[in-house]
Amino acid sequence: ADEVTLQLKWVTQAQFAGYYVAQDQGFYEEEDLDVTIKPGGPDIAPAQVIAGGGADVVLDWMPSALASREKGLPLVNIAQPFKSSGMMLTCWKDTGIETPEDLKGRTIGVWFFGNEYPFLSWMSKLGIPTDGGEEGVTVLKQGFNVDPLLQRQADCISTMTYNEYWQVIDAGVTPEELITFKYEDMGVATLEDGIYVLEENLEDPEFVDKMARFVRASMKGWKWAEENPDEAAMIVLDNDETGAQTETHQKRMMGEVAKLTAGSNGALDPADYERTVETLLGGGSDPVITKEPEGAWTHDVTDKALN
Amino acid sequence: MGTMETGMQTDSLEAGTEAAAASPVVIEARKLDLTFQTNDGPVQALRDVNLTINKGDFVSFIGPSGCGKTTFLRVVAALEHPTGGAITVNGMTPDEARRERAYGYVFQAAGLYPWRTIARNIKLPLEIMGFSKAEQDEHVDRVLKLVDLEGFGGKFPWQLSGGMQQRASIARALAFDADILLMDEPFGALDEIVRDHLNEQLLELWDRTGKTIGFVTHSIPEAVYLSTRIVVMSPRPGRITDVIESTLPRERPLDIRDTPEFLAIAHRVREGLRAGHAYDD
Amino acid sequence: MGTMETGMQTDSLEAGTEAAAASPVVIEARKLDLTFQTNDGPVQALRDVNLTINKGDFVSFIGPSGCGKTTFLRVVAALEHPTGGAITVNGMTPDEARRERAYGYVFQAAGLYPWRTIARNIKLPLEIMGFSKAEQDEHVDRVLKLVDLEGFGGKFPWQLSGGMQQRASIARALAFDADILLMDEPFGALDEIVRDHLNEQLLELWDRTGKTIGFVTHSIPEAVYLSTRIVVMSPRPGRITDVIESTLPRERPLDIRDTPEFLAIAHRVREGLRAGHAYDD
Amino acid sequence: MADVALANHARGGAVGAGLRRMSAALVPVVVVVAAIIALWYVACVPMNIKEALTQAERAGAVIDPPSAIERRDASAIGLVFRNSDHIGATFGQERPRLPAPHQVGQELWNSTGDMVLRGRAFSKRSLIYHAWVTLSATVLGFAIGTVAGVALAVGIVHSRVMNMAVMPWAIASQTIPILAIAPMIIVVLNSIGITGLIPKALISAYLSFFPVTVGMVKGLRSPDAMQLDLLRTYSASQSETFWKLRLPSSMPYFFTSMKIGMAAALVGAIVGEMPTGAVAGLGARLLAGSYYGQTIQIWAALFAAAILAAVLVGIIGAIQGVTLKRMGMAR
Amino acid sequence: MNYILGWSIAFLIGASALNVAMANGEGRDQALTRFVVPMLFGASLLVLWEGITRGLNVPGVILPAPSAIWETFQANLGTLREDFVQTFIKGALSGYVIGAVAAFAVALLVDASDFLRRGLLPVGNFMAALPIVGIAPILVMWFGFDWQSKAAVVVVMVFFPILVNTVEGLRATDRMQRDLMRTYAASYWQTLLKLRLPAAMPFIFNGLKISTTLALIGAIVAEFFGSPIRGMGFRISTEVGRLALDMVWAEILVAAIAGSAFYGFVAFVESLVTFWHPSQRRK
Ligand SMILES: Nc1ncnc2c1ncn2[C@@H]1O[C@H](COP(=O)(O)OP(=O)(O)OP(=O)(O)O)[C@@H](O)[C@H]1O
Ligand SMILES: Nc1ncnc2c1ncn2[C@@H]1O[C@H](COP(=O)(O)OP(=O)(O)OP(=O)(O)O)[C@@H](O)[C@H]1O
Ligand SMILES: Cc1ncc(C[n+]2csc(CCO)c2C)c(N)n1
Ligand SMILES: [Mg+2]
Ligand SMILES: [Mg+2]
Repeated sequence: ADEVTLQLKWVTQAQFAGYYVAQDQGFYEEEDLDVTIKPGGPDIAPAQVIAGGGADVVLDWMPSALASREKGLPLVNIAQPFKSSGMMLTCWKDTGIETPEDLKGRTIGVWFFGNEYPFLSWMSKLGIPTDGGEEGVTVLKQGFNVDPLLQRQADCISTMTYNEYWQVIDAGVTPEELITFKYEDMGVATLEDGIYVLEENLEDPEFVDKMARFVRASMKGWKWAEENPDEAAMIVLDNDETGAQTETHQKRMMGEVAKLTAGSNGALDPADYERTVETLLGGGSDPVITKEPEGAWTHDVTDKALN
Repeated sequence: MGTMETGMQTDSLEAGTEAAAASPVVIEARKLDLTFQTNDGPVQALRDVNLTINKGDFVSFIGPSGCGKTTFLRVVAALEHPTGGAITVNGMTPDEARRERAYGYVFQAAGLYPWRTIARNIKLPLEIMGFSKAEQDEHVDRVLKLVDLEGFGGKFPWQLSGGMQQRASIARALAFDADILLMDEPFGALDEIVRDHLNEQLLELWDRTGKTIGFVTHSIPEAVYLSTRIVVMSPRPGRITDVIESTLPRERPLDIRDTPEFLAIAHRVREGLRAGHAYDD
Repeated sequence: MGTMETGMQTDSLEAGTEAAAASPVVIEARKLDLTFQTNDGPVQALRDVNLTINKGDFVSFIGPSGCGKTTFLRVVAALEHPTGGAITVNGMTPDEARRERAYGYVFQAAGLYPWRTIARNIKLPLEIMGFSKAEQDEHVDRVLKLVDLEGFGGKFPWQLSGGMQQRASIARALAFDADILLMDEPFGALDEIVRDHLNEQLLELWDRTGKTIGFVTHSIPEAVYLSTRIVVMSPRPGRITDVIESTLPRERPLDIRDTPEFLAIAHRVREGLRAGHAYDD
Repeated sequence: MADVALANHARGGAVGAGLRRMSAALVPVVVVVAAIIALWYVACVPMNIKEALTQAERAGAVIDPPSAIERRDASAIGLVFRNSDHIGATFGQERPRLPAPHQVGQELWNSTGDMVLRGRAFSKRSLIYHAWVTLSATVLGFAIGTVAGVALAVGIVHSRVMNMAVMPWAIASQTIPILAIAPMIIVVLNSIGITGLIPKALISAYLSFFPVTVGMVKGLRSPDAMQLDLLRTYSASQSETFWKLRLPSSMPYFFTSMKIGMAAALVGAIVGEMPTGAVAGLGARLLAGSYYGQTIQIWAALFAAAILAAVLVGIIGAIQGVTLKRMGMAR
Repeated sequence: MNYILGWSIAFLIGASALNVAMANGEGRDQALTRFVVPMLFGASLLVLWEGITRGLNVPGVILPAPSAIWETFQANLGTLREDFVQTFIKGALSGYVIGAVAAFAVALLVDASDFLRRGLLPVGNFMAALPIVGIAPILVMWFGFDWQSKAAVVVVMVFFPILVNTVEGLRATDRMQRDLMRTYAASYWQTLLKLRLPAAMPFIFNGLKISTTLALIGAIVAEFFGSPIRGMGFRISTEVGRLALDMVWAEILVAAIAGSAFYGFVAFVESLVTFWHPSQRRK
């Protein structure tokens, strides 16, 4: 069997159900693949891992993948299982925030580590400076959890529809107390959780073939997970080494993730790509990427895999 | 042997008391006992110690290691509290006398504080006792001269030889006018010549000031040379086995040590010492 | 004064050399100089030292602190290298003699290794010199008996009194048969009685084995009691000011110390010492 | 007569002495721990009051002041006094700012003792399993760090160049925030094919070598001039000097620095676990707890780590006791 | 073999040989030698690093070359200064001072009561074993995102080393020194000021020196768990995510310089205050 090492972007959770399912259900095996799934973590940069040879293929968000590309690490998107973005801003309603304009003068928790680009682009589009003051927003580097919101250290924090939002709810907060701004709705959605490889490897037909099989099996996993969300969540749970995840949370997450993967057959929609690039290029004074990337994606693999 | 010793002790003691009945009693110990509790059982450091020291006496304590010489001096200075018997210093308890600042204590090692210059080391007791700045300087000058250390006040202890350090520590004990000087092997670490020199100076000082001095030493000639009375002690339990009155005149040139009288006393001390010495070590 | 000293030195030295011309020369120092470079300038620890020591001599070195006694012993043992002059030991350089393992050195403090039992401390030189296990045990038994420490081989140093430790350290120096025994104030830390006892034993050992002994001490009686020759030294720069031949018989009971002959020698040593003693320290 | 009484007293003392010494050591610790726990409970009230009030408000209670926004800027102590009937709720929250001692104790028990009783000591939810994972990296890293530290110390003591050139950089190396670059180290090591336990162990080795080096340099230099001279009079070689003098006399320093090194190795292992993908181990557990805001779980993992450190240091202490005693250096 | 790498190895060997010669040569005790030898060693390590990254074409996103790091350092002085102020001056220094003062006060308290000492020290040792990485998220939750929480982490980190060393130092006087004070009937405060504090200084400085590196590391790591958008820890973690490894190493360079300078400063003050201690006297 061909060996493939996959580096995830975050800890083991239903966000990555498709891959665990493919593993568990033997879809990889069917494709004659021996896949190793490496969980990520708060300080794991998948791009760095693949550059260091620690993985053959990584999951990453497109903004940070494109930024890496500009830094001289030629990552190429070969498939895009996540059709829509799950990122949003969650705020306390009682602070009086109703529209994005009300964010002025507020304190907002943002994920950094390459995940800050969509937020910065959004703010720049709104014309709100991010260096504090009455007219701007005070940005905090949000940690790993939703405490800043619960402790009211921030008025808004970044959340994913499938994860942190529900942690807020689990902490006893009612949805009525909150107001959310989904990046999809704000028109600044960027592509998340794509499958990336190093450009040079794509010159090798064998590698492309291997990736085709990988993407095919992974997508099969995703579709299986969408249809059997509860079983998929349990599979994820079985693979969680930390023992910290809970069943309810993972099942709910699987349900939410399924909504994001729903529209994708695995092939990147060039329109989504264009929109992402446009958002990022509009990043104001300190844009994520300075010029239109070239060769940042390919259909070679998905064409092979899906036809 | 035990009974003989006891007899001797009592005799000499009474003799001592009577002989010097003229000058007032400064230190009076009666049936002093001191037992240390250690983890391998109690150690009797002092047992049934009776001793009277009069004003102006120069009393040496001699005896093998562990016989309680240091302990006795420490009891006098209220650094240790007896477990039995009674002791008075100037008619008070040692603790009261300590609070009256009746003692100058010279320890076996110089024990100067390395972060203070010699002058500031000597000032230390003066600062604590609340002397004025001017007084402090005056006292320091006086005692530095006394111990031949003029010009070294600004040096740090480690910049001085062992002998100079020892002299500085004596100066420190002399800086405030304590009536009673307690010296625990002050010259132990010095070579014979320096020692002789300091012995001479100490005698002179004693003669001049009329202080009462308690002096611990391991050297028989030193004890004989300096003292008006020599207390011989013996260990396990620590007790007094002999008290020898010196018949030497108050005026003592160094070569008095070659006189038959001196040698006779030294011989008696050596005998007393040997009797109390156990060869089990 | 300076010239007088120098004259004295040369005289006595030559006398010494001639007197013992019969036995072979063991240590021969000629115009020995040793200067230490320190951060406040050079220190002349030895200057123009001439000395001949014959086989079987018991030579004591006496003198005030810092006069170079230790330094001289260390030069003999090749622990220090002279900056001028020449020294031979058994006709070789000290370094060669060291490699031949010609010395037993006893330091001022016992210096036993605390992690080794007494027996294993004594074995230390034997291990290094490659004696067989059986030989080691035999030697240890022999020297333990020699210093009266039978049955203490299994104890650790700190389980022994100071005097016993000192004896163990002497045993260690005796364990391999070095011709030359160098002892640097070996009894400095002991009380007079224990010291007397060890002095007696050392004399006996020397008498029995005919070793050559270099011995540093601060005590005049000790030097006189033990030695066939007494070297008086003086500091700044460190030099020999007097070499005194002992007229005492080889057989010396302890009370020889009260004889006029003994006192006469002691007096001469004291005078020599005093002459060389500078009161500026 | 008096002697008999004294002897009896002494014997009675010997029996009682052991007990007395033990209780003398224990009583102050117990009192201090009790005081800390009491303070801890008291601190829980102001720390957790805001959340307690928010929850009570959601449940329909009337709170003073009524809105969370106003309470955000109010002083916690003031809130406690104004809403004293809600104090009880500060000791039983699910995500407290400061969990009460019994909550931490409960969690510790649930994830250790209780797991053992149910035969799942090595399940993923058991702290014993995570402690075990951390332990293996710690011990390996500690071993590497100790060997490297001792080797470096031997080099420094025996070579002037090493002493001059390496020592300043050894100090500087500790000012690099290794914790901050741990993730990069793991990636770099990955890229040259080193994965699994080793990267974690290397990070803990990096933290533990320094105290060992410093301690051992001190220890190997602790023989005084006389002890060294003694061997010179025997014409002992450098290696004989090392084995017979320097090494034995460095033992007390060796153990002391190993204790510090062990504690550092544990921190290193935990740090190394956080970015390795948070798979398993106390570090992963801390992170997971932090990620899901499970404060009680964090505290339990923290205490588990401290207990693990105490046990490891205790083991070294025990070995030290036995070794030094056999070497005759313990008194 | 690759010639760039070859040259750098040759440089390392040459420099080492020169070092050996200097360290064993005539002027081995001169201040200049003491300075040049470690510098040369450090420089040869840098050259080797440069040689490896260039010679083996190590990607900059894995390990940038020292020359690249230096360029980035110079180009971003403004950012680096801002981060330095945030993390070192505000976080580390203030935490260090608060922690030291608190530890010192508690040490006096503990020292005054034997009971407290025997009770608090074992507990203190246990607490000192808590890995700060675990405490950091809690303290960020308690003290907010700005430098206060970083200072709090630093306080926790430096507290125990200083406490333990100070308590030990206050007990470091020998019996004779204390008895001397008793013969003068000196009061507690007189004894403390004139004897025990001076005698404790070498120990206290030991604790203070250990704590310098701990303080900086603590402040940096705490920023990983939440921070405003400046600070050395923030920059390191953010720039890793952006693969700007040269910037990461520039921050590490700042940390190493600041840490060494901090250590050096405390060591210098120590040499002034404890000039009398044998370990300081030899030089
Ligand atoms: N603090 C103490 N605790 C327990 N035992 C003690 C203490 N101080 C002294 N001793 C014991 O009391 C006895 C007498 O000791 P002391 O120091 O008075 O002897 P010394 O005559 O001064 O001896 P040396 O000549 O060696 O100084 C010894 O056996 C000693 O071990
Ligand atoms: N390693 C050294 N470096 C510098 N100076 C030294 C050294 N060793 C000894 N000295 C100096 O050399 C002189 C002679 O010292 P030495 O130790 O030989 O004296 P000593 O006669 O043995 O004195 P003591 O009776 O105090 O032992 C002294 O002034 C001493 O300070
Ligand atoms: C420190 C840190 N914070 C946020 C992210 C962003 N992120 C990537 S995947 C994912 C899913 C969470 O449910 C999130 C939040 C990160 N990578 N590292
Ligand atoms: Mg004594
Ligand atoms: Mg000497």
